[in-house]
Amino acid sequence: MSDKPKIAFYWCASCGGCEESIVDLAEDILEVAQAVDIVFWPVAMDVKRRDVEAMPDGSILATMVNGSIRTSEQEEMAYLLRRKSQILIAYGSCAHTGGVPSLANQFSREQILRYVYEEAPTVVNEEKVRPQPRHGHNGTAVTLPEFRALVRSLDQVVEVDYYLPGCPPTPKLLKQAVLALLSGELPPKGTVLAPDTAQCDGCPRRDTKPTDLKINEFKRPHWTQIDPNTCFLAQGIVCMGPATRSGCEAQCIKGNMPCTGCFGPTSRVRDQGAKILSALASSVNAREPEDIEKILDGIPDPVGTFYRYSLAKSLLRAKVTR
Amino acid sequence: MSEKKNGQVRIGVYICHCGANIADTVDVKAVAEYAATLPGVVIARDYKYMCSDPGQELIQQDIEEHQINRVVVAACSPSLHEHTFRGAAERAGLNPFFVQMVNIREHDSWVHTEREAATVKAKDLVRAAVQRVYFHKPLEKRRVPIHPEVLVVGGGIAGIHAALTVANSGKKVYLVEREATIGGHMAQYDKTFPTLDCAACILTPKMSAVKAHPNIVLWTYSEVVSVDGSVGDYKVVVKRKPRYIREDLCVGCLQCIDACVFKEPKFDDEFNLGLSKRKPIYIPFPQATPKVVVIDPEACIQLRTGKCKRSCLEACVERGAIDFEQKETYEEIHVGSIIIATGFKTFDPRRLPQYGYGRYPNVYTTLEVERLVNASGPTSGQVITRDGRVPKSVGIILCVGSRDENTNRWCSRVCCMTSLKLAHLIKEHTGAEVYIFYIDMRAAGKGYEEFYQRVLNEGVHFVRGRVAEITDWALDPSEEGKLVARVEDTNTGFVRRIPLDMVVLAVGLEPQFDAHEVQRMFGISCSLDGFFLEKHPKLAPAPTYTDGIFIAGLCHGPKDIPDTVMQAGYAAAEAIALADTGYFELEPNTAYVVEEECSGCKSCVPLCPYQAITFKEDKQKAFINEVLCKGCGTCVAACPSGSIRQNLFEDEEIFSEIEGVLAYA
Amino acid sequence: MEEKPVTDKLVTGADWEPLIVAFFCNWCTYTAADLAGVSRMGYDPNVRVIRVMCSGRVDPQFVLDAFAHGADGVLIGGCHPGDCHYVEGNYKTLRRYHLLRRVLADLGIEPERLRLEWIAASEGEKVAKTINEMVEQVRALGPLRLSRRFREWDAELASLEAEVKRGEEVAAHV
Amino acid sequence: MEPSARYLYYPGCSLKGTGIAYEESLLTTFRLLEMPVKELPDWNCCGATTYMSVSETSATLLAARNLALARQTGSKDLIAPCNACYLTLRKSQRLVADYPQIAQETERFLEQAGLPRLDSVRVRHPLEVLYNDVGIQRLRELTVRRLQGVRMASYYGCQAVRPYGEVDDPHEPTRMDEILRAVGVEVVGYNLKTKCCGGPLTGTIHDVGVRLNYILLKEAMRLGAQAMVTICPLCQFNLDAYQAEIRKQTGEPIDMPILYLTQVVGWALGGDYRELGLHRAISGRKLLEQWFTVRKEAETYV
Repeated sequence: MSDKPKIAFYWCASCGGCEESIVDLAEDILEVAQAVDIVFWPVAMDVKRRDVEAMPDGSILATMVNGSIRTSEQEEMAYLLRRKSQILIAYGSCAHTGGVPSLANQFSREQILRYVYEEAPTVVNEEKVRPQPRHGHNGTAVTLPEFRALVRSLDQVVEVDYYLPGCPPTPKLLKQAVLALLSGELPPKGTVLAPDTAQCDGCPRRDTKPTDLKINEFKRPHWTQIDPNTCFLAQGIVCMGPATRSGCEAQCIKGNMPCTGCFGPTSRVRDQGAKILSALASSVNAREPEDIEKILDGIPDPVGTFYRYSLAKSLLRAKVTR
Repeated sequence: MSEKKNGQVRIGVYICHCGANIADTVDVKAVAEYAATLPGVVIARDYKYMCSDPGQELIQQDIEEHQINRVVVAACSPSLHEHTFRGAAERAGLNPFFVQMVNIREHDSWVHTEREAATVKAKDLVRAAVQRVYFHKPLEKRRVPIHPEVLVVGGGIAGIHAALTVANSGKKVYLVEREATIGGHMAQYDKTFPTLDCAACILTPKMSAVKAHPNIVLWTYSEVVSVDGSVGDYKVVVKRKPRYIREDLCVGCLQCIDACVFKEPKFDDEFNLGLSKRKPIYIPFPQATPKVVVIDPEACIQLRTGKCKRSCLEACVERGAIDFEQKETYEEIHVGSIIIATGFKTFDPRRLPQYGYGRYPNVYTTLEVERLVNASGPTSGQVITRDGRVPKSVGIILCVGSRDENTNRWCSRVCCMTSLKLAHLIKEHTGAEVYIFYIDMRAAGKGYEEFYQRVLNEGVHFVRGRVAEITDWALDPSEEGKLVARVEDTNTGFVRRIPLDMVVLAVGLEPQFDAHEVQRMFGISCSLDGFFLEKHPKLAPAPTYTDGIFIAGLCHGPKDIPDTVMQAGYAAAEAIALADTGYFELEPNTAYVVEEECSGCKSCVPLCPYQAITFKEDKQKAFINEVLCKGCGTCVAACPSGSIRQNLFEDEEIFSEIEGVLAYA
Repeated sequence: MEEKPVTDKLVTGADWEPLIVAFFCNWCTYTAADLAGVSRMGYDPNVRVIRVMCSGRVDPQFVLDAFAHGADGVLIGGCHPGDCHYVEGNYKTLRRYHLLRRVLADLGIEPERLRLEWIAASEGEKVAKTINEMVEQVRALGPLRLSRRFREWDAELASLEAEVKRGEEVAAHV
Repeated sequence: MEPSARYLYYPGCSLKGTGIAYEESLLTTFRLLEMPVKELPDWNCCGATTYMSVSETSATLLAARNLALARQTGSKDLIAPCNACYLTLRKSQRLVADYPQIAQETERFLEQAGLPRLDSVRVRHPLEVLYNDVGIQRLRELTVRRLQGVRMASYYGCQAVRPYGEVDDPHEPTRMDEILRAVGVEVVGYNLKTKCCGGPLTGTIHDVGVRLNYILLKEAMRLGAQAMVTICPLCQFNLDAYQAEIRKQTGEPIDMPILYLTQVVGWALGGDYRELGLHRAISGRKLLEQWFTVRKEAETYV
């Protein structure tokens, strides 16, 4: 094996988009491959867990783990890769803040299993069979990973050194990160490898946001003819931009869709949802409780709207009584 | 943690016994012992009186000898002694904003009785403060300059006295009065208790002095309509209502009144409470100041219909002071401080139908009787009932609308003495039998009790009992044609029926009808009774919670003339002291934007009620003007990227406080 | 300061007492609480007051942080509408409060655990009444104590960590 | 279970005895208003003023049983026409609300009796139901005949407005006057609306009781009233029953009809003489017949 620095990729509870984003490096991936040895990447290479276990501790320079942690297997892999890597990077929203999978923290394990294996309209399962963690069959025990009580971000399971935010992270951020790794010029541990200002910084529509914004109504994007040049909030459409870290190059905005918050909060904020809530509610143009409520009815699912990618890392982490 | 930023943190914790006030309920020793175990705490002490000189010296010594650089004092409310302990720290060379107070008296020992629970609470609060003070930063106090001019709102005796006092110190005063003349309620009184000197005789010289004073700008028939700014520079807009008379030209000859097309006065005279009539063009009373007539637009034919002979114009043809085209005008002034002396209104006795006011013509209020006994009043001082009789028996009912769960709970303070005075005057004028129905006689004041004795000796009947009702239903012939007071005489234990020719209701005193709007406009508070709230009930009874705004007279609560004058002088002294100091020190609790963190989302800009936040187009960042910021922190809470901070209330400071009180949860 | 003080009184379910964090504005409600003290109006000792200049400073993060760290209820006290010392900070609080209650409800926290009350400087009695009422209400709702739930959730991780360690040791021997 | 009527009705003892005319006229009036009332099943004595003064707790238990029965029916409003019943029921609700000990005792009692907890039953007085639920305007519209030129004095008695003032203003009650005017009656400004009728004194210290009656009647006469209108069976009885005795004692020619408010209103709405119990009067029978017997020519249709 060469003495090029070793890099690994792994996925946990995620959609696979992060894996694709690595491929999105396009030609640059060759440059990366030139500079490093990819020692573990289940989606692309046939390397087994026991192969990783066999590597000396700390022998991998950096591992990028995407996806949130839901099962005991993912936890085990997280522990394993943590031990084998000098640097562990949470790659993408799910690993960073829980991501969309962590919206499942609004439901109990029982609710989820019941729905998926019994109640979903496409399911036929009269015996109500559910997968069990252990099952004896012909004298051998077959095991499945344990389904945990809640979804966690990577850093809620193991110590994480850096974060690459986004759903998925942009090729530009990935490339920057790899270059930094190789050059060894790394920021302090715990840093999110993206700018520490909010989306509006650099938003092409910023000029159209009034300085005296008053929200009279919240509109839903799919029911609205959206002006492609005006600030979404000025149009009454919830945009997570003000509470979301920048660095995504305003891709959604350019596609005429409001920011939904995948880059997570800035370093000064502990709870992204609470912050956008505070900013938006403050500008609601009503004084009487009834009128306020009427305007707020325009956000039918505040948790899904404000915590779309960050419920696991929010202060409350999950629905309390599930 | 932030050790680098703040150096080695060395916290001193001081638990005050406050004599027995705290120590009786909170185990102060245990709290101090506990505090000593907290991270960062170098010294924890308890002491009998932390606010005393030796107490403060204790802190100073520890700062000097033990290099304490954070101070937590668990004692009373920070509103009382925060400045004391900050001062102590400052004297020892520590930045005063490294001090954090914990309120274990008002919020703990005085409201709880269970020693264990109170001690646990004290520990929680101390721990929160220790965790919080860790993050404190050195801050500079802010100084704002004080505009030397003073606004006095209300031209009753309180406003008059305050205005004269400030003006005599050489400062310019604006005196704004809603009515057409200054004088207020005192001008309506006949004699004053207990000396019986005539109210007008002592008041009118002061009114003239106001008019003549070179430092006083007097605006009558005017109202403050908006107040902006803060201590040192209040921007005030005053609406000057049209009186349809050019004040600079009118000399008060009153010939226009004679000339009015209304030959007889036809409209209720407000000054005499409707007991006499006036014309559409009138002067409130002979000594009105300024002595300028005024036209009632509701009554004047010219102003109502535009079709009048306008004989008044002819009478004033030479001076040309009458101006039907006059419109309201607005004056904008800048003042450093404001004295509010907007007075009171009397209780409307129609709210107590059992006393028949408004139903029986011979039921009066004390204020009406003041006018009746006044030599220049509607009856030239003759006490005659509305049906034209000289009363042979008069009953004065005390506490009408006062000391009553159903109306107002407070004692109006002046009604006992007013009633004694009126009893004396009525007896003097008519020789009638006078009954005073009372619950308690309250004659506390210089010469008051002596006056009570005098009226007792004059043969006034005192019946102790709350009158149940005034009725005109006669039980027997002796009551025919009279009003009857039904009352349980609690001294004798009998229910009595006392026939009377005239009933006088000693109505209580209430906040002005628009006190709430005034309170909001000036940004001050009201107490539960609706009167304006003072900063401290004992030690600061004229300042308010809003710096640079003082209250005087009955807008603050019922009081008699001497107390009113004293409070007005006190308010004036505060205003003068403020102006002479020339500056005012503000808490450095302003908010600021960290420029490199701001994304320019503009969420904060519309939230500031003081327009302190602007959006800098060149930098595409928000900016907070520290001079305009009042430190509420609303923008800080709203900043979606956490880029606005508030001095003294940083996010980390509050989070650590929250987590401090919940450490055991 | 990373180390939390060791608990000397671990409250168990049986002797659970509601713990309420209150954010009081300096000008109205904090002053009213002082007045309640001066007037010796007794009330339940279950509340810990945190002073802010204006209820408008109460960041929804503070409320969530209090719940996350174990508060069973959160009380916000501000000036009456129209009486705000800072003109209208309390209206902003009101709006946030309404939206926050919706979020709390969706996350399974009874909205009654968060209360917003307008208490003027003169209303010491109302401070006592509100606190007692709230303590009663939270008592009826039962403990929330998310801090403890979080510890339970994290226990699931701790057990695995131990197991993984054991597994690895075994593997190392083989 | 049958659908619950909007209004339940608690007669108390009087309305089944001396005050039966009140019951008759009340039921007739509410029938004509198309607001049927249902009698509370299995009701018991209200305890009256007397029991309240012996033991507030025990008196509250008596009342609580009635209130719990009412709650069981599902009705929200319980009409108590007798002033004593009204006040006793209302007072016991207040006692339960204000005194934890009484509340506990009541709860314990109701539990033993297998009755539901007290909750949300409103105790109503017919006067205030007519005023608030029906309304002056509607009474005016529903009036089909008017009493021409008859002057009446409205009289409340002591218990309807005191101490709570929920039926009308305790110092200056006016609602009954407004109702009477609405149905076409001329009202005198009677000053003694809430003075004592003598109450039980007519049976104990008889002379004093009768003298109190006399004061009321005499003042009504002096003001030119031809009849008095009451809302309490005891007031009505006292004022009605002792006029002959007063005539004998004072020689004054008093013979004045003492009506129930529901008789006057019921008649204006079209009720007839007997169903309103007008035939049960003791005093002023001639006048009553003259006014209320329906003769075509005397009736003015509105």
